[in-house]
Amino acid sequence: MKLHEYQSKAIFANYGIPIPRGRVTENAAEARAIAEELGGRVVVKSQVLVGGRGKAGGIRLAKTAEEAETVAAQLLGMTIKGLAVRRVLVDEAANIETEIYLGITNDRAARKPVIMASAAGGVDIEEIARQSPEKIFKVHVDPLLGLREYQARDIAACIDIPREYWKSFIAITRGLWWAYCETDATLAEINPLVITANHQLIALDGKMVIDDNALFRRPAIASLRDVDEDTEAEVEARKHGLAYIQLEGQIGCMVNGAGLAMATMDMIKLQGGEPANFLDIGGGAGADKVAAAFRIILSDPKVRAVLINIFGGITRCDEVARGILMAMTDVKSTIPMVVRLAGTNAEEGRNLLRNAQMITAETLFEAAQKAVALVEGS
Amino acid sequence: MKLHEYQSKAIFANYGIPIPRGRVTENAAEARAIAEELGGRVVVKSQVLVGGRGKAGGIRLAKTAEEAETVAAQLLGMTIKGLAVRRVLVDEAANIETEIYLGITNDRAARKPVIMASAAGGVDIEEIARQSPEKIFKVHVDPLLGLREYQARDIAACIDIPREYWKSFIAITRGLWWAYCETDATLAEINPLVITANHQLIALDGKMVIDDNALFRRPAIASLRDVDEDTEAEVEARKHGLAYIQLEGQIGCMVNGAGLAMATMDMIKLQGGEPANFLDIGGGAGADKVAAAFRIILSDPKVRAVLINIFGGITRCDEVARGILMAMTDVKSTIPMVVRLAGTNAEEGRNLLRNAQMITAETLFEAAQKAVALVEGS
Amino acid sequence: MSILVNQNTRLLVQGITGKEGLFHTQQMVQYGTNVVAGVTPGKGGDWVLDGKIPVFDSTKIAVEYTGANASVIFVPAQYTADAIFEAADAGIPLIVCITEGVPVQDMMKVRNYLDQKQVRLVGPNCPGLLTPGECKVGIIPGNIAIHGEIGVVSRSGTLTYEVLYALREAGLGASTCVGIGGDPINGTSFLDVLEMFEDDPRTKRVVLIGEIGGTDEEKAADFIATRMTKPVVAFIAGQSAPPGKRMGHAGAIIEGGAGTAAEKVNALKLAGVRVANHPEEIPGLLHH
Amino acid sequence: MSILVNQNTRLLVQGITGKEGLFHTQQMVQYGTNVVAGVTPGKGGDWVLDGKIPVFDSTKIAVEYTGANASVIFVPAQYTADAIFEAADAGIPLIVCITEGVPVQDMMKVRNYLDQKQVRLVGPNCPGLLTPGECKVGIIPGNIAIHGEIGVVSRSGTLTYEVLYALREAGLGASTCVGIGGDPINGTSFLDVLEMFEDDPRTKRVVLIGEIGGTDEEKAADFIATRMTKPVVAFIAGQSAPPGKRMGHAGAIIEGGAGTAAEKVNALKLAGVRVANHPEEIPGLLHH
Repeated sequence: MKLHEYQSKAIFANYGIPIPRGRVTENAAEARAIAEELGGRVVVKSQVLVGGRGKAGGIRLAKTAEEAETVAAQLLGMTIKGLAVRRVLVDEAANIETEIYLGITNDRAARKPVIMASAAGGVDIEEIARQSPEKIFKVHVDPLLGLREYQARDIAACIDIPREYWKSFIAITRGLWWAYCETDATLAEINPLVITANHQLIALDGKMVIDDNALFRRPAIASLRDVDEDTEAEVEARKHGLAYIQLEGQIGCMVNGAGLAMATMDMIKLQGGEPANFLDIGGGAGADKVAAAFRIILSDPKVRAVLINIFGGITRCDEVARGILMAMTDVKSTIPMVVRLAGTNAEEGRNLLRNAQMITAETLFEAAQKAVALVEGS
Repeated sequence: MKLHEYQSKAIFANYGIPIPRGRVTENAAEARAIAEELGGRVVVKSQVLVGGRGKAGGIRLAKTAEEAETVAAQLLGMTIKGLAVRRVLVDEAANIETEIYLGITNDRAARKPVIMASAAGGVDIEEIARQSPEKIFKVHVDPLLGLREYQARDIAACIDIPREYWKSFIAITRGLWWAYCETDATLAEINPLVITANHQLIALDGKMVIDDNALFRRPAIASLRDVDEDTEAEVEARKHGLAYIQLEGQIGCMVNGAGLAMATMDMIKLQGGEPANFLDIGGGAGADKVAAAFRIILSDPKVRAVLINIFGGITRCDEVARGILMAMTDVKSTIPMVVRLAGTNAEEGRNLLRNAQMITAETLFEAAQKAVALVEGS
Repeated sequence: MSILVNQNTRLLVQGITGKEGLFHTQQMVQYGTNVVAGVTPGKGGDWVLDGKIPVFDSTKIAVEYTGANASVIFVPAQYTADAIFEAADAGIPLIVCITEGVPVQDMMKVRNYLDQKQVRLVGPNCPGLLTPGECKVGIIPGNIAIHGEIGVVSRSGTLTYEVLYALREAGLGASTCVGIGGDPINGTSFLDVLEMFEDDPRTKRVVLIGEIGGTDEEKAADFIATRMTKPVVAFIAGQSAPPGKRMGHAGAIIEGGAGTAAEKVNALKLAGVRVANHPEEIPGLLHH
Repeated sequence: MSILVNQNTRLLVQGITGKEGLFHTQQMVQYGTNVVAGVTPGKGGDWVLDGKIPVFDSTKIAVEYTGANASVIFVPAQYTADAIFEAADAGIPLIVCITEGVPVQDMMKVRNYLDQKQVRLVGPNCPGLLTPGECKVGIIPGNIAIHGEIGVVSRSGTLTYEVLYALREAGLGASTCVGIGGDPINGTSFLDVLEMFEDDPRTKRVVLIGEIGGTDEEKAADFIATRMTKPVVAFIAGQSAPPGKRMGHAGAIIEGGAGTAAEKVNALKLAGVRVANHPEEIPGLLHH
């Protein structure tokens, strides 16, 4: 789960990391009020869960409160990479001397958290990572020991932070580490961490991504989810614990297991079709969950055929069949369906579906072929 | 540093461990007031830093508030194993069904904390440890991982705590673990942890010992030190970072290093003398510290000779000599002294002491011999 | 011969009294797996499956009483890390974790702890192990695979069944099938399993089923190119996945341009691996 | 030959700019130890001892630049655990920690971490190592020992000097002297050092200096009885210590009746060790 800049920075502040004074708002008039409160120049920043806001014109400087209102009004009418700007953050402007990058993420190959830092922070950090990887200092943290004081110091020394800033840089690094640990983040990033003209270190921009699997134990973080950014179908899917991603094609897919779901989509493409979605009902789904999945797929108006591919393991095919039947009495749909059941309780499942109007298939190849034919024939 | 029962239990309570209602006091009238507040039967418990209070008559039941006052007055006049009772804890009395032992300490051989528990808690736990060690369940905790939930559960299962108490027992075990970690304890012990007639788990008595080396980072714990329990000389020694223990003999010792100090005492005994104290000035002691050590030794009226044995390593003999001279101008003492300096800057030290009235020795054997002779001759 | 599990496996089921745990214990017992004990804290002393399998409160005690030498974990995700620590501390040398949704920071702690011990963890978020005709540990439907000479290793769950089923339809059997799971931090990698298959006399050929994300397939390709003598056929799922979209498995994120299906297919082909266009093509490539 | 340190030792001093660190660096350099670098965070770029030894901010960088293969730690107790982690993570195979007063919970973490690594820690709260005529790492006064054939191992600091001095007075030299330190949790035990002495061709006889508390001497006695071929002479300090009184070293607590001087002396005597009544008796027992 991605957090907005203003949410990430609020978390940082809880861990003692200095952030600019400022506040988030959904309307331009309040943006003016915030700017007046702050006094002086402000930065008005669109809050959308997508990178490259600055380059897309989503971050603007305002010299006066009036200008802040004007700029905020413009931004609140914008769409950035398909996402409508619903909120802006109004922050006091900083006089930047140096831009530092500081981030923590999980290194799956090393199986440890890794802290990355660079004196060349700012918007081009990914470019620097590609072209001059030596400018990025990396240190792995032992997950059992946690961040050691010396490691934070080593980062300061290795990216040549002036000595007078070490103490405060080390405190910020520790703060970021604890923020990462105590929110179950998969990414906690300050970019840029700036040294200002009046010799302060401030986290000017921040980004956090939280491990969805850990939200159960982070209720305060889970409540930060911005459902405005999701489609209705995505919200519905999450409510039922389904992994659902809407795509551009016409063949709706309901599969158990991410790997099999991807292989099913691959097969549809191989046969000349286009999948309408990725949908993984997960392991051990019951009838309710299957029914919800079914409704979500059919809520996409592009869908002209549905391919259900279930290979029972922890999921039982009879449960899936019951879910389909439950949903069919609910959603009276004329969309044709191809069903393929195999594995645990497959026969029971097939028996249950015997009287429903469905096309069945023995293999995945055959199922995809039939689904593609349905779309082409319709 | 040992903590009193009332201090230990206050810490336990901070970690969610249930303790009896009650309060500590230094006077009998207040004991009565506390008993009135609590209502019903109370237990009046002397607070002295020594084991076996109960068997020494230092813990008494009182049925009424009047009785509480009487009993408190008696206890506050008592001396237990040489320690005057200055405070009593007045706790509500519990109806005990079962007594459990639960303790955490450092296992130096395993190099890990060890949690010990037994269903046979109470005053005879040490006897049980000797005679029926199988009745004590032990589990080591990985210091990098910390206590795992399953370990607390295993303890509950292995000492046959009835299932309905598991949840609360596990919470108490975790609380005790965190109390141990966050106070840098070397011992955190609940004995007995009782199951009461009304189905509560309560820590009836508690004991904590804190790692002296960690007090620098535990200021709140360090402030709990009960200086009333120490002699003036011990308080003075601690203030100067000296390890000092007063003993029964006549030869005061000032040595650098605990091992050498013990060997020096052993040598005095071997020569037929008795050491008046153990005193380790530690590594790298400066003149001030040495002077303080000197004053402390001479404050013991039993001392009839002083043996100074310094083998310079991190401690420099010239510094030690300067300290002795400093103290001698300060404390005009007629007690004879034998000095033996060797190692780092020994010659400079000897040169500094040349004009002082002191007996010198080449070897430890010789030094001890001369000191014993001084006592015997005096 | 086979790898990891066989008829000498004495299996413990952690979370045996839960719905999934009980159902799959039954399936495993029916398959012939020697399930010697179960653990559910608070239910010690109970028996399941008509009194055939004892339930203990503690894994340590269960191991002491039954001599279990492998464990399979069905406990909910929030308790999974603790269950793995418990099994490892009880001295169980093989732990198979079926549970999905384990927090990644938990798994980093688990993995770094296990690296100090002589313990093999398979999973989490995996279907488990199947040595057809001998032993099933986990949730792979037993009837879809027959005994044979092909080693199967997969990051996916149900996609593995698909492949085993296709193999059986083609008359091909498996020596052992290992589901390593799709999580970013797991216990056993492709590389680990390929080494075992290379050393296993029964295994003659190997099927590897990968997916987008991470670099495990690339490391496997490296091993195949330099040290593997047995032929390998592979399939990589996610060729149609749009870059940057998350496909359910945390591992299935395309990380900074690396880990795409095309790159993995390329690395495997360079290592001499036949790569199938879809799972049902695999048997044909093995016969080839 | 010798153990642990010799003329090939390239020493790093952590905490080199502190009062004790600087003084003893000077002493070590004068003795002939090859001190290649120092570390004091915030002082990187400085030089000490008339510009002879560079100071770095980071141990890792110091090792990269100077190829240090051993480290000695003089930093204050509150920073000591971090300094040991830093040295271990920088890949230094031998860490000698002089600092006393390190919290015991810190040391438990350190020791459990180091057990996973190929790192030898000597100390903390120890005087360090001396291979006379070759290399001094720590604070043992160099002039009190001469080159010879006797391996010396001790839990004590200054008592060790006493013994080395007594040996020298008797014309006896040391192969290597190892101060393992008196703390309850430390890096190297008597047993570890006895094994090294047993394998070291230069060492012909061994002196062991123990004290009350713990069971390290008992374990040493066990090794001596069963596997040691070289003669051992021992002294145990604390015979006059009143039971239950704490004698400064955390280790010097008599734990539940175990760890008394009498028990240790007894165990050593049963293992065939000659036990001295006082330190100055040791040379005579060696000559015997």
